[in-house]
Amino acid sequence: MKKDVISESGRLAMLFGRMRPLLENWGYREVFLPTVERDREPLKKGLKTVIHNEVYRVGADITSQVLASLKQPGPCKLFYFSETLESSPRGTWQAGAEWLNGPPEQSGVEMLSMVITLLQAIGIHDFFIDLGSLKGWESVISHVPEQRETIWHAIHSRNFGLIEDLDISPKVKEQLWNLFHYRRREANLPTFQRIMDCLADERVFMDYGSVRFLPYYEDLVFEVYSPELAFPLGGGGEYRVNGNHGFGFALDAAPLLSLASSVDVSQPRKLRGPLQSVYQQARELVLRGQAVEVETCD
Amino acid sequence: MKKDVISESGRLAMLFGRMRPLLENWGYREVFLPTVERDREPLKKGLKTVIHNEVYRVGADITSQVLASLKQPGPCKLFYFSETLESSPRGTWQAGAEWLNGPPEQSGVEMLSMVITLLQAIGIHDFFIDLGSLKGWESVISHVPEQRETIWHAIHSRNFGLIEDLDISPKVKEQLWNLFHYRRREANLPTFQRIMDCLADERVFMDYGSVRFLPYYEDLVFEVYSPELAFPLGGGGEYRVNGNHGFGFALDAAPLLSLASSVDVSQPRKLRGPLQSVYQQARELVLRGQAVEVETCD
Amino acid sequence: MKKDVISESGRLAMLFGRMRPLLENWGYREVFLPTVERDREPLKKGLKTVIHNEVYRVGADITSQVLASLKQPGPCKLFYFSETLESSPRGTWQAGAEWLNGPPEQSGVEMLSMVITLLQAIGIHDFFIDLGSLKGWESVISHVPEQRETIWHAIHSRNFGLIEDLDISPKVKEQLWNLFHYRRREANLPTFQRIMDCLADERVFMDYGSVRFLPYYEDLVFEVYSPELAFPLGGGGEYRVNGNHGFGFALDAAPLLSLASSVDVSQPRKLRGPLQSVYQQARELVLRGQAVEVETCD
Amino acid sequence: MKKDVISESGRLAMLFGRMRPLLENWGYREVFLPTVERDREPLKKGLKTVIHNEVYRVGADITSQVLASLKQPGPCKLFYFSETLESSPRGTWQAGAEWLNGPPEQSGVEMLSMVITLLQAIGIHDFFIDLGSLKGWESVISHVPEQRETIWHAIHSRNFGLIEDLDISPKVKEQLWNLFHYRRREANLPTFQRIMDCLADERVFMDYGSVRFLPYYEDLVFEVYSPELAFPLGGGGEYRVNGNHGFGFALDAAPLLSLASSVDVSQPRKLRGPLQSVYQQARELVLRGQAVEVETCD
Amino acid sequence: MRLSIALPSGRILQEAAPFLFRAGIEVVQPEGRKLQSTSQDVDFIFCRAFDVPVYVEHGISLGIAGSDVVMERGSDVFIPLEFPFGKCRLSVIFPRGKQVELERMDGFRIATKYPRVTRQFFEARELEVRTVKLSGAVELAPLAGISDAIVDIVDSGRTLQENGLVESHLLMDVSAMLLVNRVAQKKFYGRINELVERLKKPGETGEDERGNAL
Amino acid sequence: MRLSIALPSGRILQEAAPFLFRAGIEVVQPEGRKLQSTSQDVDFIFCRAFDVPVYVEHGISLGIAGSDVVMERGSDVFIPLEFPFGKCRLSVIFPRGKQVELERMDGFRIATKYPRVTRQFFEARELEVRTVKLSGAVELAPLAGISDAIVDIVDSGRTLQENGLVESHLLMDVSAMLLVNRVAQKKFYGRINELVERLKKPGETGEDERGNAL
Amino acid sequence: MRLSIALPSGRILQEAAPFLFRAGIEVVQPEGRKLQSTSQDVDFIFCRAFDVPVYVEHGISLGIAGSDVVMERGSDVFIPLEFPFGKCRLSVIFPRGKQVELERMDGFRIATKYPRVTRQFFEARELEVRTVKLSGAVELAPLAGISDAIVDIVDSGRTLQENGLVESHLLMDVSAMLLVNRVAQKKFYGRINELVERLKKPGETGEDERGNAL
Amino acid sequence: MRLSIALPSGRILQEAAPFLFRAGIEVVQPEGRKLQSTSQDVDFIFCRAFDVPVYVEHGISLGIAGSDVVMERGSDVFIPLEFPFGKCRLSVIFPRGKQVELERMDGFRIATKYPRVTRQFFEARELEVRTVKLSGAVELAPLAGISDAIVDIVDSGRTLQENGLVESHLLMDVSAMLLVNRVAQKKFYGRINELVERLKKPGETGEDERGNAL
Repeated sequence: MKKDVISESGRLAMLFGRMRPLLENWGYREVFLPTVERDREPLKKGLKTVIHNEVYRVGADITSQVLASLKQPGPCKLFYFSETLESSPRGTWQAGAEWLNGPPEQSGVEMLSMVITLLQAIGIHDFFIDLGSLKGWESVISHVPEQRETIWHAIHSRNFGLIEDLDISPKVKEQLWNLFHYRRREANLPTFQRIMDCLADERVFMDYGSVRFLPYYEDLVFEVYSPELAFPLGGGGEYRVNGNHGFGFALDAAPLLSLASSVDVSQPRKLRGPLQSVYQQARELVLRGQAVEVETCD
Repeated sequence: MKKDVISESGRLAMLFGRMRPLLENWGYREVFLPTVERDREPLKKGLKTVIHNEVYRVGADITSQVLASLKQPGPCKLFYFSETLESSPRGTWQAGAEWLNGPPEQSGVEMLSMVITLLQAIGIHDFFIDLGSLKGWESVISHVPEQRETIWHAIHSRNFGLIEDLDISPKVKEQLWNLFHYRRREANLPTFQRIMDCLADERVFMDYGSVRFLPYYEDLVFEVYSPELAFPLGGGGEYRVNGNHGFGFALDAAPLLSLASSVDVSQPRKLRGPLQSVYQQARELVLRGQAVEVETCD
Repeated sequence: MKKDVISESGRLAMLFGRMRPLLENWGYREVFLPTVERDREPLKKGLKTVIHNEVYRVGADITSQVLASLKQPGPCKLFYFSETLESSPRGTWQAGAEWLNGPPEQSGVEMLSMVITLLQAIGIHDFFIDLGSLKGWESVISHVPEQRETIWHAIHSRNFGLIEDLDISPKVKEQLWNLFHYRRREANLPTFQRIMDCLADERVFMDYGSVRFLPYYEDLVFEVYSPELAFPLGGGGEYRVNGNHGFGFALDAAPLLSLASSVDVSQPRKLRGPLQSVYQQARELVLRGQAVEVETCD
Repeated sequence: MKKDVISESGRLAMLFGRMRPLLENWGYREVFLPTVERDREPLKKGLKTVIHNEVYRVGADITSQVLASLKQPGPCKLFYFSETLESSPRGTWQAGAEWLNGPPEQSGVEMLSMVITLLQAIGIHDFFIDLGSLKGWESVISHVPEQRETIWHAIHSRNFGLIEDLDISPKVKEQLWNLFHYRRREANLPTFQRIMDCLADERVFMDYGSVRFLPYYEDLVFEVYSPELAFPLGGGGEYRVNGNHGFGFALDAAPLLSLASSVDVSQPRKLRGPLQSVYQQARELVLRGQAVEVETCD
Repeated sequence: MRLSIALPSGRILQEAAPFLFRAGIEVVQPEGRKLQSTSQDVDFIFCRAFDVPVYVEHGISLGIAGSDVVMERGSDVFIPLEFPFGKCRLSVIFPRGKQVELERMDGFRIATKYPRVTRQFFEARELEVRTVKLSGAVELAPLAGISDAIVDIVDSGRTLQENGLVESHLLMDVSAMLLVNRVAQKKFYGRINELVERLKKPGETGEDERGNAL
Repeated sequence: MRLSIALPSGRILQEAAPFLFRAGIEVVQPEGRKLQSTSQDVDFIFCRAFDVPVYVEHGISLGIAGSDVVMERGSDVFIPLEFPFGKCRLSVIFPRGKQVELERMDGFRIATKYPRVTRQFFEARELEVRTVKLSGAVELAPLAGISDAIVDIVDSGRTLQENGLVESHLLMDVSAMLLVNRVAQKKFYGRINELVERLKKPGETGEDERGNAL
Repeated sequence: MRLSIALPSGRILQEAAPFLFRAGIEVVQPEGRKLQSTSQDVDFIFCRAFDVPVYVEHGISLGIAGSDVVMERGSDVFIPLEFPFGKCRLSVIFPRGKQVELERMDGFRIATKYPRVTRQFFEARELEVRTVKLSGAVELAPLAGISDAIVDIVDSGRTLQENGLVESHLLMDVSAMLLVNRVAQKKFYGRINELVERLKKPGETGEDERGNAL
Repeated sequence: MRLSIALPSGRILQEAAPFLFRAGIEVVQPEGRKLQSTSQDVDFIFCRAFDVPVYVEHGISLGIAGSDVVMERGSDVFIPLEFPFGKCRLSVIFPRGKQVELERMDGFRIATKYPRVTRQFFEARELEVRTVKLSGAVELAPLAGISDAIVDIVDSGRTLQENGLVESHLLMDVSAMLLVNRVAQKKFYGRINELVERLKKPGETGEDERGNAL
């Protein structure tokens, strides 16, 4: 009555197998990053361990790993399937992608297009994407810098009451109020509007409140969710590290698996014959790109 | 002047990307096993770490992980691309496959066929596969059980002199001598001969001396090597654990990369147009299975 | 408002400082065992950690450390003040002693005498010591070996009902009943009686039920407790490992500290004078064994 | 043929047992600091380990532990016997003391007096103590701040040539030359001279070059060595952390053990008699402060 | 799509119901021993106060719970509103005559229903206390001699007085809070925002607005 | 020295009182809102069922609690007696029609008041489940959609039936147990042993023995 | 494909050359300061004795090195043959009059060219020694006072005697060994096996067999 | 107390002897096969260049060794003087035509006698190379195909040229250094300081000062 790691892994393999061709078709290449990395900035998450009296992280957040390893200033498109760990031995499997040093606006359009096509490809249609703008908030908060911490706390808990109690100008309050209650299918920021126009998808909203993220995010952040689940499916955003611009997203495997449609896997060609000869044929077919299933009849 | 983890990872991605379709065509499915596993039998290798005062292994040998997690008695075909760690933070990337509970003889033919087609598919033709038989040795050693340890030490160092010095019957010595010097394109064991017949490949030898392996191996073991490299490319064998029969192999990425031919990657379709419309088109193409590369011309 | 490790440590120092002379007077010498030990039998407890991919224990149970390190077959009397860790970074400070390869009966008398004098020396008089006999139980249980596990479970939870339900002879049940309810100032075993006679202390009881201990214990085990506290003060017993007989005890610092009387520390000699000369004098006095307190008056 | 941890520990116990009364007589009390501490400033050395995904240090440098735990601003005199670890499971046993928030000058006299008396008490007379002054160097270096790093490197390797090559004023060079070659039984700094006067010990030198130490040191640092050994016996110095002044020293057990004279341990009183009665007597004697050795004659 | 609300039994429910009513939500009492009920467009879940944040985090759209419970559970939910009821304090409480200063509490044994909040409070002050987790009647613990102090809710202080206890150090001021599931906030964006606005204006009645999209 | 006894409120207390009475201990109800009472030679502590083992481990001489609670708390106490009352089962429970076999529950979300017992049960079978700790009304969790199954006490099964739930796998049979503090066992050796003996004989009355040292 | 052989300079080469000659391989001395030479079908590499196993592991087909060096380097190579030359011992050596038993060497400082073999030897006996790695002239270390003992090769014992040292405990008997690269063993299967056979028969000359496939 | 000096055999000794002579120390050649000799007030130790720092760290008063060796050994000694001889470079060396830029060397296999310095050099640039530790004749490694590059001493460059190798990246400039044991520096404070001063003035002869306290 042991747990079935193999069949659990099989569901992941099925999911990732359906996502990989799309990611490749978008022009991204898979990365296989080291399991264990010396602890350093900007690594996030991961299970800490000590080797030769130095601290390492096992299964760190992949975006942070990419940033920590990034060397060349040129553009670079990556995707990954990876288990991110965090203090417990059982981690979270994620599928994600990063476009480093692409044109910022195009990066946004492409990344969100990828998320939409990925979800569709695995049979998830009932989802929404909410875009938030860190700079949108900051442009208002910059007028009351001494209240920055309180205001961000209010934003993260969606509690406008905390702002109402602040001793700040009514105009700033009103602006914050407007952002608090801004969730529409159109954006009041030109870049965001252009991105939404390009996507032309009814499921994409501008929602200023969608802004809880990792410290390296810069402006556009987004969250993907389905009305059928209580937890988000994933999210992403743009960031800037050491002068490099980047845009990335990550989707959690667990909610995707619970929503993904089952599919007919393309059938392999069945070969039947004596062991002696049938594998000759199988080898040739496989090299030509044909899936086979061999049955011997000695 | 930092090291380029990303481009290194890219070479791995290229290699694995060329191997994956073949493994899938052979009917195997990718496994994504946990990065961190509670230390237990029969886990091998891996970087040890402690969580909640219990010992875990990071990046254990994949075959041993599969065996440790195996539950169902039914057959199961798996492949993986994985970093195996061993005491240092930098591990060995491997590609491998396992057929659990398949018909033993067919497993041998299929696994070796897979190795041959995999190597060919990545442009490696100048290689050899040497098959060894643990049972072949044991059938002789069983007559002199008290010398088992010495004889195996002699076999592993290929030093027949150690056996010559033993006080055992000349007949046993002669039999061991014959095995020591047995390396041919034909096997003196019916099963092995049938497997070699099925493979019908000039690069496959029967070599009794090819037998240094993990403790769970049962009879057939093999080593893959190229005359161009000083180190083997990989190996495998059949094993039996908790009543389950299995056959697996693993190939090291590093030597494969140094030998693999470079290939033309199939070209993506270039799309050019205003950001607004071009991504619409890209999304549709990608979902239809077409690789795209988008250039905007706003 | 930080926690005061120094003053906490000071209370431990005070306690141990009062215990040390007694332990030395009993002829025992302090041991300073390694903080970190390679994990091996019979080490118990401790915080596990990994160095060079090998498992180590930090702050293992001292008795088990002594047993693991024991080499010479000769007798040896040791005491220690040590922090025993167990899965959490904050451990338990203990004072304990071991007599290895002493005469078994005399060991019992001496160890229990030491416990009694130690407690008295720190001002604890209201305590009890209950002696249990593992062999006493085993001599009965050996008649119903197939029920050993159940019976020991019953003993450890003091639940005779579990035994009543067993299908064993009424005579064995009666004998077990008698042991369950045996707690007196005299022992029904000659060795135990002799030990109690030698101690001649009203606070020592024979109580068969006092028997939950570490796996290496052999016959006599004991528990020390005070009616003023809900938890025992410590305990000990005799053990046999690799042919060596040993007898040890450990007392927990925390309950001792909550019960110990405060004492007048002997006063140092106050020296007052110009810095130039007063330290000359101080050095001489200290070397002669006099405690000093220097005040300068430059 | 196992290693004798017990007898090794016995030599340490003997050494520390001879040092403890002196440290107590000087008015210092023993500290028992936690084996495992959460990693934080200013902890130094120690074996790193991870608990609940947080980094801890096992066996950190004791001075740094005291500083990390220090709370009260009042004065405090501590001593310790402790194993300091550093990346390997086998650490260095040290005896040391700290005077926190004492009068700086008096602290220097007292600490050095303690070192001298400690060494004498264990039979080491052929030793020297060299005092260095960090501020002495800094007062010169402050004129050429841009060369600070090079000059300190020159000081630490005792290589004046590195300074000769610098483009700095001849006067500064001359001053540095003078410090490089200053090693006398008198000091050219009033405080240092007063301390040396108070010690009035031929074995104490002012040597500006004796200055390689931990980062928290402030001015006076010293090194203790014996002409009979190639490595120093220990050292110490004054430091300032979070507004607290401190002065500490640590002596390594290993060189002390190789130099220390053997001593007659005071003899215990031998008691001989029947088990029954002899332990009664032993208990009384031990409580009165008499060391005993019991032999039974039943 | 129907909104769901998790409500605690007890006093908070009594105080919350009129607020919800004025904001257009009429709480329907469940039948018999049931713990669920249903109005035209809302499902009600009646659970323990301590469980409200858990229900909201795992999928119930809204909930009302004290800030003490929200902190103790540490649930990942939005908290758009603090109500003007459910006011009390979470405090360190000693048997009368045994109070000590916070910094001298290192090593103390503290009984509480809030071990997480308690530990965080003391850890932030670099103090290490041992917590004894109880499920209720915490004021009994020091009387029974199993703890040196307790951390518990103080309202009128009458219970403390009856048991010879005194409030000593404040951990946090407590109010009832509105909790919103992270995805529900998006699914029911307009309804929830409107509800929050109405709940903020305690004077108005919500009756005439009942037909709304709320 | 006075014996102290921790008793849970509720049904177990009703069932325990006659047993204690026949064994010579007359439970004295506390006055008003008090949670303590006193007889000639015994102090009574009235606490939550879940807290009884904690009180006994930390110093109350005796206690009566269900074996479910004893297992969940994992307290280090003696348990000399299983009572013939407080009988029920701790089981895995599913919404009707959603039962699956144990070995297929890997990854399931289980709401329970017994997270420790639940985890141990599944870990022993090498299954990994996610537990959602609730403090009460656990049967509500699957109805509200926040868990796949629950682990809870089953007595008559009526609550299950009312909520459309079915008992699926047994974790343990539950009874009321007598708990004894490890040091109290020694301090009150004779009294406690005698009490255990009397409690074992439910038929006899304890009245005529009341004057005893008990 | 050409066979390559790594040969150490010094005595082992002098002793190995005739053996190789009789087995059909004529060692060609390199020109001038070169470290490589070439015969009709074999490439020769002349390197330090300590480096032979490294060369063979990393791709040179064959090599000849002492078993002391093979153990110290721990290289992953086949070792099909022990030669009857290069005989000596690896031993613990003390200054005369300072010998102690092995088990009393815990904590000793030992100078050696073989730190790995030394550590393994003592660790297997649960002894912990400190090794001082030297690159040559190890016998000097105890004379210069920087080590308590040494672990080194002992041949005639003359060097020891000259330096006032005595051999005390044997670590291993040493011989020259034939090393074979793991892949070369397969690439040159017949040639290597034949060579091993010929090398085993020291009496025969290899001249008349030179034309062979060897 | 007698001063002791560790001197390496070979070229450095030839160059060092006149310097020492002018500074008042006449190096006495050892007799026969001995590795020690003695003058009126100095003991000489003749050891391998790589071992000089080890001897000085462990107790020999003084030593002369190249800065390459001092870095590789990482010994804890004073280094009061850099000599004007023993000049050379420690460099990365490639087979001609195979040079690559440093940042593209990640994963390269590098043969060297200096694995520690090599690793530190590449790690400081966040590059990971595999080192193959050889004990000599390192220039052979790339010719024999067992490494991609080497890190070794370059003096005239003649050896490189002869072996078809080219120097590519400098690791460090090398000179002979004077090493002083940390305790000896104190024991022989005056003598060592005076010696250092004299050694710095290469033009003067030390003969007329021989009678000094040096």
